[in-house]
Amino acid sequence: MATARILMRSAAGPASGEVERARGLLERAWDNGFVRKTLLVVVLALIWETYGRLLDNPLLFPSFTETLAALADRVADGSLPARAWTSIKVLLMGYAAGVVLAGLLTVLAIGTRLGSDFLETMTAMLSPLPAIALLPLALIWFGLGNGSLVFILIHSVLWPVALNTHSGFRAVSQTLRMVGRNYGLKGFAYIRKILIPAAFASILTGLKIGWAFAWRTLVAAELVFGVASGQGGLGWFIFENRNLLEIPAVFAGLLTVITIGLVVENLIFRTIERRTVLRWGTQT
Amino acid sequence: MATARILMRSAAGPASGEVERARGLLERAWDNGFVRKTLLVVVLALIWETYGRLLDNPLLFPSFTETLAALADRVADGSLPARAWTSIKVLLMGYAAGVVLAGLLTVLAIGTRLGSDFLETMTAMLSPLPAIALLPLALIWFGLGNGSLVFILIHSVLWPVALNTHSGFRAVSQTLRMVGRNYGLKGFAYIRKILIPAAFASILTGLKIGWAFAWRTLVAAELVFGVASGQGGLGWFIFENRNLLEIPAVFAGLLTVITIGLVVENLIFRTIERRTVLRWGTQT
Amino acid sequence: MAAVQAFSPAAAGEAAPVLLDVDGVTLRYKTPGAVVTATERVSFQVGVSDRFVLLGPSGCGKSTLLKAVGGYMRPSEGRITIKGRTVTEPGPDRMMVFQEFDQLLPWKTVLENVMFPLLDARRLGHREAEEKARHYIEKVHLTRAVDSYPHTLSGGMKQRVAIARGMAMEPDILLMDEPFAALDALTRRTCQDELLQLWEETRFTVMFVTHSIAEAIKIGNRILLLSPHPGRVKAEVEGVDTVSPTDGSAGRLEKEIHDMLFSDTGHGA
Amino acid sequence: MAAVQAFSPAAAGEAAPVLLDVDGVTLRYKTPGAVVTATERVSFQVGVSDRFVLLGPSGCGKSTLLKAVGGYMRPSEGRITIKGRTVTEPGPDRMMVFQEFDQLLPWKTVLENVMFPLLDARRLGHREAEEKARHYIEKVHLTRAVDSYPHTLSGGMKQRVAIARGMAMEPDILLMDEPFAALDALTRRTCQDELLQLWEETRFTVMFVTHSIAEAIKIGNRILLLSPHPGRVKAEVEGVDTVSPTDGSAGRLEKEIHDMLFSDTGHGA
Amino acid sequence: QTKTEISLSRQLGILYLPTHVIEKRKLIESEAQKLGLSGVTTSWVSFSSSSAQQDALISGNVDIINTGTGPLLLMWDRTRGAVKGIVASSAQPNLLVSRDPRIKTLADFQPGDKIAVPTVKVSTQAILLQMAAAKMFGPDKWNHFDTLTVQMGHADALVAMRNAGHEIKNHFGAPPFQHYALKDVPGAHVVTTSAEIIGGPLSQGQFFTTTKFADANPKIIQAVRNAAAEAKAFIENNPKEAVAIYKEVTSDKTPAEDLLALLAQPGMSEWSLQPQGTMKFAAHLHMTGALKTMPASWKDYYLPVAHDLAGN
Ligand SMILES: Nc1ncnc2c1ncn2[C@@H]1O[C@H](COP(=O)(O)OP(=O)(O)OP(=O)(O)O)[C@@H](O)[C@H]1O
Ligand SMILES: Nc1ncnc2c1ncn2[C@@H]1O[C@H](COP(=O)(O)OP(=O)(O)OP(=O)(O)O)[C@@H](O)[C@H]1O
Ligand SMILES: [Mg+2]
Ligand SMILES: [Mg+2]
Repeated sequence: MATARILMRSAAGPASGEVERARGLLERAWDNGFVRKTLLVVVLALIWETYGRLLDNPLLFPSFTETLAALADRVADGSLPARAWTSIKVLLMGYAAGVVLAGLLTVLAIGTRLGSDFLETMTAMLSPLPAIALLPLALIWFGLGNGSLVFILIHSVLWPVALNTHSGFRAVSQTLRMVGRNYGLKGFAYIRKILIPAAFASILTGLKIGWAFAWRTLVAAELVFGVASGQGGLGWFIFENRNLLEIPAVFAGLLTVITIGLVVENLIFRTIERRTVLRWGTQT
Repeated sequence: MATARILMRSAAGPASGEVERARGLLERAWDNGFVRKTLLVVVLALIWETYGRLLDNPLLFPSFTETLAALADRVADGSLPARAWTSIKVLLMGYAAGVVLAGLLTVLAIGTRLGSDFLETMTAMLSPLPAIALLPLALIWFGLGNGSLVFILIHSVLWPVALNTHSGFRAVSQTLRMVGRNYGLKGFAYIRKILIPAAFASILTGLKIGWAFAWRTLVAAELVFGVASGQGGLGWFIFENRNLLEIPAVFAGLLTVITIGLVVENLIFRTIERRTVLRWGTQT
Repeated sequence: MAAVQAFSPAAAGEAAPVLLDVDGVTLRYKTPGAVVTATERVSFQVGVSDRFVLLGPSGCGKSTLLKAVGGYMRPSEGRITIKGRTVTEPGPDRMMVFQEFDQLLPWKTVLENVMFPLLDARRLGHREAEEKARHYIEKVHLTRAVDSYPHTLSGGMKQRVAIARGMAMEPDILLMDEPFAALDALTRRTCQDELLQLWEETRFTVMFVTHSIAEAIKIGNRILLLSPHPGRVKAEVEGVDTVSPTDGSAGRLEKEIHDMLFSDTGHGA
Repeated sequence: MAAVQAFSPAAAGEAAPVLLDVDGVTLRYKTPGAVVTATERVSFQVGVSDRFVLLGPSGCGKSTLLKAVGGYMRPSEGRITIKGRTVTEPGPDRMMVFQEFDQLLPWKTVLENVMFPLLDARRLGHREAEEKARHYIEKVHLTRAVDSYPHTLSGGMKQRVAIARGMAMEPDILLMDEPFAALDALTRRTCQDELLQLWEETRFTVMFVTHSIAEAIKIGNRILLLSPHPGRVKAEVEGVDTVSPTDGSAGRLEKEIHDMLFSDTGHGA
Repeated sequence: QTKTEISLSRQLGILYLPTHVIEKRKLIESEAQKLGLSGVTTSWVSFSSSSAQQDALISGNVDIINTGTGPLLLMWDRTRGAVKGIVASSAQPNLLVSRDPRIKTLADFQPGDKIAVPTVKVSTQAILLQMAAAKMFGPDKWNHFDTLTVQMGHADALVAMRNAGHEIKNHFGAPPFQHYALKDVPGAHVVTTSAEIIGGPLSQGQFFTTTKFADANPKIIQAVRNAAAEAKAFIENNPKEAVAIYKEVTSDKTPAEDLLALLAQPGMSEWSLQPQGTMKFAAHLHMTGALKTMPASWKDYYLPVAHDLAGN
């Protein structure tokens, strides 16, 4: 064979429809993230119940059913929803303010070298300070009441969100930066249209951490800080019941926090994730 | 001109040495991050001093110099260093344990779908819970003493580190993953040799946040929790002095936390950053 | 046959009015370890409506030069001016098609990627922008992928989106860094033709980096040959548009340039 | 002149023992919106020591096919077997040179990048690995950048590191996805020659994606032509290594393939 | 099983002076020795709040805790009698101090006035206010003052009192903070006291433990009672040394003479062993529903070891 030969291939027949392997109902249900997670939660609840019963010390650690009963009680008399709502209102205020401030600080940090030094130094200095350390200042500046709570919430949301956002911005690829500046984008427009979407996965992580820590702080702050007047929020609910040794009610309060956490994660953060980073392929 | 012409260019003369623009000492000092940050810290201290003096209420908010004096006092009598050391020991234990656990959870989450569900669900559920909620469990499991403190520290380190690590892993580019698997890397080797370095910027952010929150939690926990025996750590120091109305000493304790934060950020985290992500160009 | 001449500044003067003047430009990268000189004392001028091609070995500093013209880097020596004004920052008057595959915004579909600078930098209305975007997307044969996100495209498809984006902007100066390198022969030819046709229509100025001598001759009217690392100007080819692929003059020029490059011993190693 | 024949399975039988068997393979991507079929019922066989070239328009599924052979994707239809065993996962026996520029590990220098798989997958000693790595880095003319981190390299330099890494592994099968696309004519020729020389020495099997017909003829002994999206096998060229660039037979084959591709009307739009 | 290593909780403060004396002078150890139980050791764990002490007791991490009447009653109630008091150790008064010239008596409080208490609704001070309200406005108005209360730690509240501009002008505190406020806040005066509301002293610190521990360690319980008695005697006879012990344990820098002067204030040397005012407290808590069972007598929630005392 001394010459090259071109062998034509007749086109294959029309492709058949995709050969979906037959899969059982169970297997398909298992593929559904929601089903898997629900199962997981059920298993955790079972473990709680079992452990609670074995321990048999309802003053320390009530079983899941005792907690549920207390929860039903407090939901029925309206106290728990009202408390939760009070907390959520303050929480949202503090969270929003913290996120906005984090945004401002990061914008500053991205824009100027001094801003970046400032963010890094402030984060390193302030973020290890416990909320209680800020109490005297909060009291001077905002007096008793929601103002101070919001201030303390900001303290716990600001730093993780700012750190994650800043680190995300710094990890945006050189090429994307150049593309953005090629379009003549500068300052805030550049950040909004290039850096934020490009660093979105990182920002989202920051928002999740900020959210969690806002809850922690709120519950703890209401405890140290109490309530100015009125009825107080979930943290107060937990604290009050703790002091009254109504431990199942304490756990009902905690269960409320857990439930809200699950709902927010799965309804809000998951949805955002699905519509952004997962769709864009910037996260798998 | 109907034809193309090739015009030879004689090579340019040897390049002169780089024309370094003459720059003032000040300007060069300003270029040094350390100088800038030191200046920043000095300015912040000045603001503190001024505000403290204007406020003129050392019981609420002592000035910087008053705080320094108290600090010098407590350092001289050895109490503050001893307290700080007690805290740092517990902190490091809790931090290390939290980071290791976060690593394990993330490894699980990367390896299997159920692990990933587990991590997400657990994070969403547990991370908003305040440390105080875990107190009863900590007491049952670990009793009074450092065991419980470590447990609570783990709770505040684990979730942010795991979230950031997981999100960092998920953002590793498809190509790098394929390269890693091409080398036959699997399981832990794959994570260690590919995912961890590729997601290092994100992991580092998680470690920073975890560090900060470990401090916060430690101080707050010692406060709620008390001390088993011996003298307690920085948190107890702060609480004790607060009750004794030794406010400058309280601030000296806080200043210690701030200083440790600055040192860790600038000596440890910065150095790691300089040797890794900055050198690799994965962060700017 | 192309005439090989010694360079004389007068000979360059016959071109169109000077738009871009690169004068004795040295470009350096500072890395933690060392300073890398990418190009050394490079000088050339690009006239209005020139199709100026940079040709040179890998790593000789072509992309770096393009980035400097784009305004992303400051020369450590020399000056870059456009219409007499020193280049200080990037801008949409100099649309850039980068060499990298990750130059598309991952959070925008193909259509949105092409539309984005039209809306944002050229301030077109939404309908007009979409029309224009679809037009150029069709030109690079990506109509079927118009609503896909970049991560679902093949390498060549990504580059075609970037080409469409650059062309749709119809900028004064188009800076293209090996835009067709990832394309197969056929697609490449279509894209080359589209580029030339667009040039016929709007007579923009284009600076074009390529590795293919044939492509340089097809696209350019002037070619700058760079020496290996660090890049210096080795020769300049003028009147490239006077050669024709049909009478063999293009082939001869290609061979000449080829020989010139290949005879060189100083390959950047 | 190449003979155009109707395909008959018997004609393929004369090649070396079959190493890789791709049998009726359909590859699909599932995206949230839709299912994209990249290749449809593609069949071919690669023999031991074949230099098998995939040629086809942008977006026709060449990279996807390579990834499937590499073990990164499961076919939705058909089967891929190597030495009779179905491909289920990636492994260092099939070293891959990807099309993307970001395939180097950013946290390793050029030398470390080339050494890493030698140490890790081939389990060489440190000295031996370093020696081998330096050898291949020299072959792709990157000695001066041996201690640089990838982000300080030009596009072409990055690809050359990946090529050196692939070649240094001296694998049974080398899968190369447009490895030379970002290289200038001269560097490209050097790299092609190095690849062929390595093949002479170790007779590994190589699957090679390229856009250049000339390169396909230079590198391959067999060429598979794919039709536009979704990719199907259009033709197969055998005995490519029998043509020679000096007697003009290579040029004729190139023109034939060229005409065949360009005559096609179904360009993937 | 009998234990020889006993762990006890302590809170730091002048209220808990007997515990500090017992700790430093190793009174439990010596009293146990006298009862024929040798080798007893004690370890003292610091807590910042009573709820942490409760958790520690329930989880078995400490054997005996020392804190207020409210927690004792609640623990007794919730555990259905599995936690009981041993003896009381202090019953010093709580003073409601105001620096608002308008406020002379409880009746002068208007909506908008703020009273700082350590914990809203559940602290001794908050409950005292409830008891006062029930007396003044009728049993169903017991929570009349609740809306005025503001939660602040003693130290923070004192700082607020000292700040002329602060919105907190009233503090229902505890020793020594209330005495500091009276001493150096201009215009500070007493509005009411726990003694006034209860009609006598109210036990502040009392030892309590689980009945399980008590049953297993009767001698220890007896030793605790004896130690408390001895501590009372020691403080009364050697106030200077007691104060020195206090300063050592708490590292309080207040001059010793000031502390002695503080102890000389009315009601401040009330270290009796018998529970005082606890039944009134219990009755109130039962009325508000916090206590589910009303004890028939204080002896219900005190161990037999204290039953010979004249408690109420
Ligand atoms: N970010 C950087 N930091 C340091 N050095 C760099 C950087 N980018 C490029 N270089 C160096 O500058 C030189 C020129 O790079 P450049 O990208 O301009 O080459 P090029 O001519 O475009 O090559 P190619 O054809 O391979 O793309 C190279 O030697 C490279 O190592
Ligand atoms: N991750 C992905 N998700 C969905 N679709 C994809 C993905 N990657 C590739 N595709 C689609 O599969 C088809 C084939 O892609 P592939 O990368 O194999 O093309 P190619 O032949 O390598 O093209 P090129 O020469 O441009 O690199 C394309 O139509 C592309 O849109
Ligand atoms: Mg380049
Ligand atoms: Mg491809």
